[in-house]
Amino acid sequence: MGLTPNIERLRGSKNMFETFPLWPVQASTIAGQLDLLYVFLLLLSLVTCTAIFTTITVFAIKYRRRHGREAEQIHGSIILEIAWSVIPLGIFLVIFAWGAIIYFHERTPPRDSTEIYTVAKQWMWKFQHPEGQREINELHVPVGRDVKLILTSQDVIHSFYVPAFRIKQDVLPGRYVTAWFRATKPGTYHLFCAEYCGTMHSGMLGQIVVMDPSDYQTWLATSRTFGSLAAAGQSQFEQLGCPTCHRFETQGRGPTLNGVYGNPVTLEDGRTVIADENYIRESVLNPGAKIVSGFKNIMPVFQGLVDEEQMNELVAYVKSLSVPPAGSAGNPTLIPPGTQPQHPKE
Amino acid sequence: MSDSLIALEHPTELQHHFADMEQQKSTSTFGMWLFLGTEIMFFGGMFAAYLIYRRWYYNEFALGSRSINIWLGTINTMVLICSSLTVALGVRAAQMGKRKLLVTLLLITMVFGVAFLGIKGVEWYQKYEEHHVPGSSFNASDLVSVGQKYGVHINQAHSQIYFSLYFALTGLHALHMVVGLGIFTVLTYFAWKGKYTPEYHTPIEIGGLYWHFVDIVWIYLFPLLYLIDRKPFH
Amino acid sequence: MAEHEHILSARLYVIIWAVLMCLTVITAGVAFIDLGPFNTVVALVIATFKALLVVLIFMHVKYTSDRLTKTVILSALFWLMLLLGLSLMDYGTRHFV
Amino acid sequence: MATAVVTTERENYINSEYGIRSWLLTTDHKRIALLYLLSITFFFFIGGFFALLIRLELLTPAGDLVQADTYNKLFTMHGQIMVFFFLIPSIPAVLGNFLVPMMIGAKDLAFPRINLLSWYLYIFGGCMMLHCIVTGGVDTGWTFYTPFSTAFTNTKVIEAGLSIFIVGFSSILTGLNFVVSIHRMRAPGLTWSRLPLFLWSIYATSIIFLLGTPVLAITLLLLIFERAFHLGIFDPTRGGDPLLFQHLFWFYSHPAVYIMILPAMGVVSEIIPCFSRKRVFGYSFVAMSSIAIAVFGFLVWAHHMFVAGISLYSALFFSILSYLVAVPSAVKVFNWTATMYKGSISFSTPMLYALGFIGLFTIGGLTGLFLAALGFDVHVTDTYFVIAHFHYIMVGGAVMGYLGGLHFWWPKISGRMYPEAWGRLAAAIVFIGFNLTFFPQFILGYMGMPRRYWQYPPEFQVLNVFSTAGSTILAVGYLLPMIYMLWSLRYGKIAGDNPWGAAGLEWKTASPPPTFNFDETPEVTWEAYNYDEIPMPEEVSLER
Repeated sequence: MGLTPNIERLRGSKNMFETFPLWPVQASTIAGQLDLLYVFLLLLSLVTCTAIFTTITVFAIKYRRRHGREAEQIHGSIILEIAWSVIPLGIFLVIFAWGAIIYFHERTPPRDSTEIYTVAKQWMWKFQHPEGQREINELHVPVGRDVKLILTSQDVIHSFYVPAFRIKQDVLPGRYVTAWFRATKPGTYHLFCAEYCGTMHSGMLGQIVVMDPSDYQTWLATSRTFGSLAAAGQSQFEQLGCPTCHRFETQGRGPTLNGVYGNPVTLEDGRTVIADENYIRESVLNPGAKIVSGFKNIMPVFQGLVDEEQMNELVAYVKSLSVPPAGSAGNPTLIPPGTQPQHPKE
Repeated sequence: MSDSLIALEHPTELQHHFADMEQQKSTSTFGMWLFLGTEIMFFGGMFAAYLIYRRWYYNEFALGSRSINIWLGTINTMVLICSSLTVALGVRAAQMGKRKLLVTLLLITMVFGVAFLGIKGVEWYQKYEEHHVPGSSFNASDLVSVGQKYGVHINQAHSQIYFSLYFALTGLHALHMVVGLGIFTVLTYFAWKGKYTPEYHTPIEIGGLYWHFVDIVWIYLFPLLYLIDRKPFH
Repeated sequence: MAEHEHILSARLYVIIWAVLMCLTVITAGVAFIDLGPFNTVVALVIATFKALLVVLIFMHVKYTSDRLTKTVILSALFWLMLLLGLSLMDYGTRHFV
Repeated sequence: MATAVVTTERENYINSEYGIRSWLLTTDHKRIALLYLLSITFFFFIGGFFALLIRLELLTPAGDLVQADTYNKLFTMHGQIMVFFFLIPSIPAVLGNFLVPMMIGAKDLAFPRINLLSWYLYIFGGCMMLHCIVTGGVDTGWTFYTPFSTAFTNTKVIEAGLSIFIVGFSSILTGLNFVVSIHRMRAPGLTWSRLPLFLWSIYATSIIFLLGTPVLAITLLLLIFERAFHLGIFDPTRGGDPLLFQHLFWFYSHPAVYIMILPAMGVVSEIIPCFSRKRVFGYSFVAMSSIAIAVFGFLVWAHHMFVAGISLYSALFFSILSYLVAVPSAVKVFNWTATMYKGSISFSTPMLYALGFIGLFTIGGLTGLFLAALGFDVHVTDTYFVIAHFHYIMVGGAVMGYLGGLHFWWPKISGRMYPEAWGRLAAAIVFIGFNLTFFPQFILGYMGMPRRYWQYPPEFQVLNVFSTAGSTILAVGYLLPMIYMLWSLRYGKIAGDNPWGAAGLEWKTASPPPTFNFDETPEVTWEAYNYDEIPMPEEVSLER
């Protein structure tokens, strides 16, 4: 089942305590923050445990049963009760806030991240780089760049977990979720599936190869590409006949897709939604779910006609039609939508 | 201590571990109320699913709701309310020790219960004929075309979710009715035997509580499943 | 036992029954009138009112001296609200940020 | 012959009737408790056997002992059996059944026949689960996550789900019986403020049984329908939401953790005052913290779903609530410790278990704080950190409490004393074996080893070897009590009515108690834990 090679590969990973490590490698910006919280929690626990266990031990020895000594009946103390409810609560709230801040950081990818589409399936990881490189069970990323993963699953729930980055995100079928990281240290790190997903759950391993920017450029240049993801999406778009209705210079029967991504869309029933990746996805797979105001529901359902990777290409294409935010690692090769040359006749 | 001795000291209905009839009665009634509390949570899980999907797939839920027979639903609601009345009157008859009246009212209640299930069966059969029963033969293309008429898009898979919840909720409710009928058969038998007196009729009371509860569940199922969107489309 | 047991008049039961029947007709009828989003509200208010009548009169909760019964009903409803409210909270805020 | 029996042994619940029928058709809560004791012990050893196989497999990084599919079934069935067939019924159904009527001074539970019915439901569900295991088992993980369980696995999900559905009704009925009995059947004078803390915790547990279990039941029913008819309720390809399943599942299954730990806390609250000869410090706070845990326990379920794709806002909400539920647990630990202050402490076996409980529960609780911290949870959820954490609570907490309680009330149940030296030895072995098994798993988890892994990268091996070694020690620790307790049934010293000099109504009747518990209904005129008024038995007072 191709497992042994995976294990073999993992053996090659470089680690400080190759045989008996006690601390995971820190290889992302979040890892340091998280380890700090961990150290704080460990010290806190150590102090608490020492305090409680010492007290119990001291009591156990000092008040052990002896002849001629009776227990002293004490009913309780309101002050103590309040103290040991309120003080822990205060400490708990500090931990909550600290954890929440890190979580907020983890859940909000920086605006100009490189976007890598990831499809999980039983039992492998498939990656699509914006520049068109595709990888299986291996992801090459440069040091120091924000990488946003747009993840979806083809079958069951998986979970994208890179311990060295301290990130984990369940990958759900039928919708996109995101995760992000900025690698800080070149090296090869484990990628685990952390949500049980069937027979070869423990074989659903990959590795993240973090490279110096120059090495990364070399890697980009030498690895096979199929044209940029958005360009692939464009040809999908045309093959599926989408331009028939979604026109660019004139209004077609469907809404124009220029500048749709990331902006609010007014729906038929008056609601407004932000056109994010999930909205685009839903609009392709089940167009009737959210009809744009002023349009009829005439688009065919593409559920089952495009697979996850094609879907990703289409999303990447539609996203490329919006003016990319400043500094984005967008796709310079893409033809600006206004100048689309050809439209197949109706 | 021999059992016969206890029996001499105690009323026959009093179980050995209770001090008196009062304690026995309040215990049983409280037990039934607690059980009804758990029943609320039992239906609650499905209500949660219902609320979420109704919000997501409003059109499918609306058209699904239109496709079930509101007349049968309304009549059934009335049938259940009538049965609740007869149960309430039955408990009253038991309180007053009117044995014949009690038996009659219990029997009428059961007739209403059976009628409810019969009407429910007709309704389900209609759904079966329309291929609206979830599963491999599910087909909501009729709803899709109705939707087209009103300019509403219907996703058949989402319609199936509506009908799944419809059948799960009404099916579970019907199951409770069947259990209720079973309980009432036993109650009627003992009532006929003259077991219940003004002093001892707790089983009638707690059986009644159960029946009313099943009625209340239906009182909510009726608007939630049948009345989502009956107003004319513009 | 029997002395502190309320025996309600048959008349009251019949009146409540009549009210319930009328409410059923009303709720079915109102569904055909377009009230916008208030159709659901009206339907649920009527249903709650009907349920209250059944609980208070038919199930004798209004006349019971036992606070425990009311506590059980209220806590079950409270827990139901927890289940519905907290899980819907996730669905309601998924598209934020 | 009859006279001979009478002169040597009082009539009690064990010898009042003989024959299989008198046991299988009994409505005596004490006999039903023994039926439960036998059946859950059986399931405990099955679940434990699976655990040992799991640990053996993990001795080496490569999956070389069993096939991947077999391994997946092992951890699934280990979880399902331990959670639903051992931990949840353990203290409530065995000790609760035995003690609740006696502690409230009643002849039996409110509904004795329903009590028997709930045992039969348990057995029916249990047999179904066994049948499921023998004919192929199930490999979804005990959590049954969709869509894997509904659309992908080809193992026996429906049968396993049904068996848990049925066992669920067993626990609903048990909880119902307890709540009604505690409300309606208390002896004269036994006010709520005089209730033993064990009853408070059983009461709190029963609330969870009553309000949580039905939700699990309906969720499993929907799961079964979904799998059988592909309804789409939890299936994303048909418009369903797999997260809805998780919400409904955890609505019960998180509070279920409190079902396991609360009764153990109750046991500890009985043992510590008894062996310190003292009133519980802050009685009302310990009592109320049980209720608070039961209520708050329902508000935190989505902390199992921080990386599952729930909204950021609900994650924040559930995280802060998770800290709130930690406060009453902390209060309990502090109060137990304070109870020992200026006491007269003896280290009998139950006390050793209780002290072990406090230690392990403290560690389990503190690591729970780690997990409730959102950002931290992202890294360690679904890793061995979580495994270690919940085993510290469920095994270090609940099982220690269960064993402590079993030893504490064994003289009452059987009328005989277990051998004290063996008892202490077993307690020590359990404590050491437990820590060796599960402490390394915290480190493994932070290192990043995911749970439910059949094979793993070799750098995790050393810690896994420690863990496996510990598990064999733990197994010995669990086997010992079974052996010496069986031994004591015949050869143990005859226990008096109150060998510990303990407070509480259950100690005021004979050991073993008569069928109706008390010869006459007791009247309570004292507060709970009135240890200053109870003379210490001579042999206990000499013991150190």
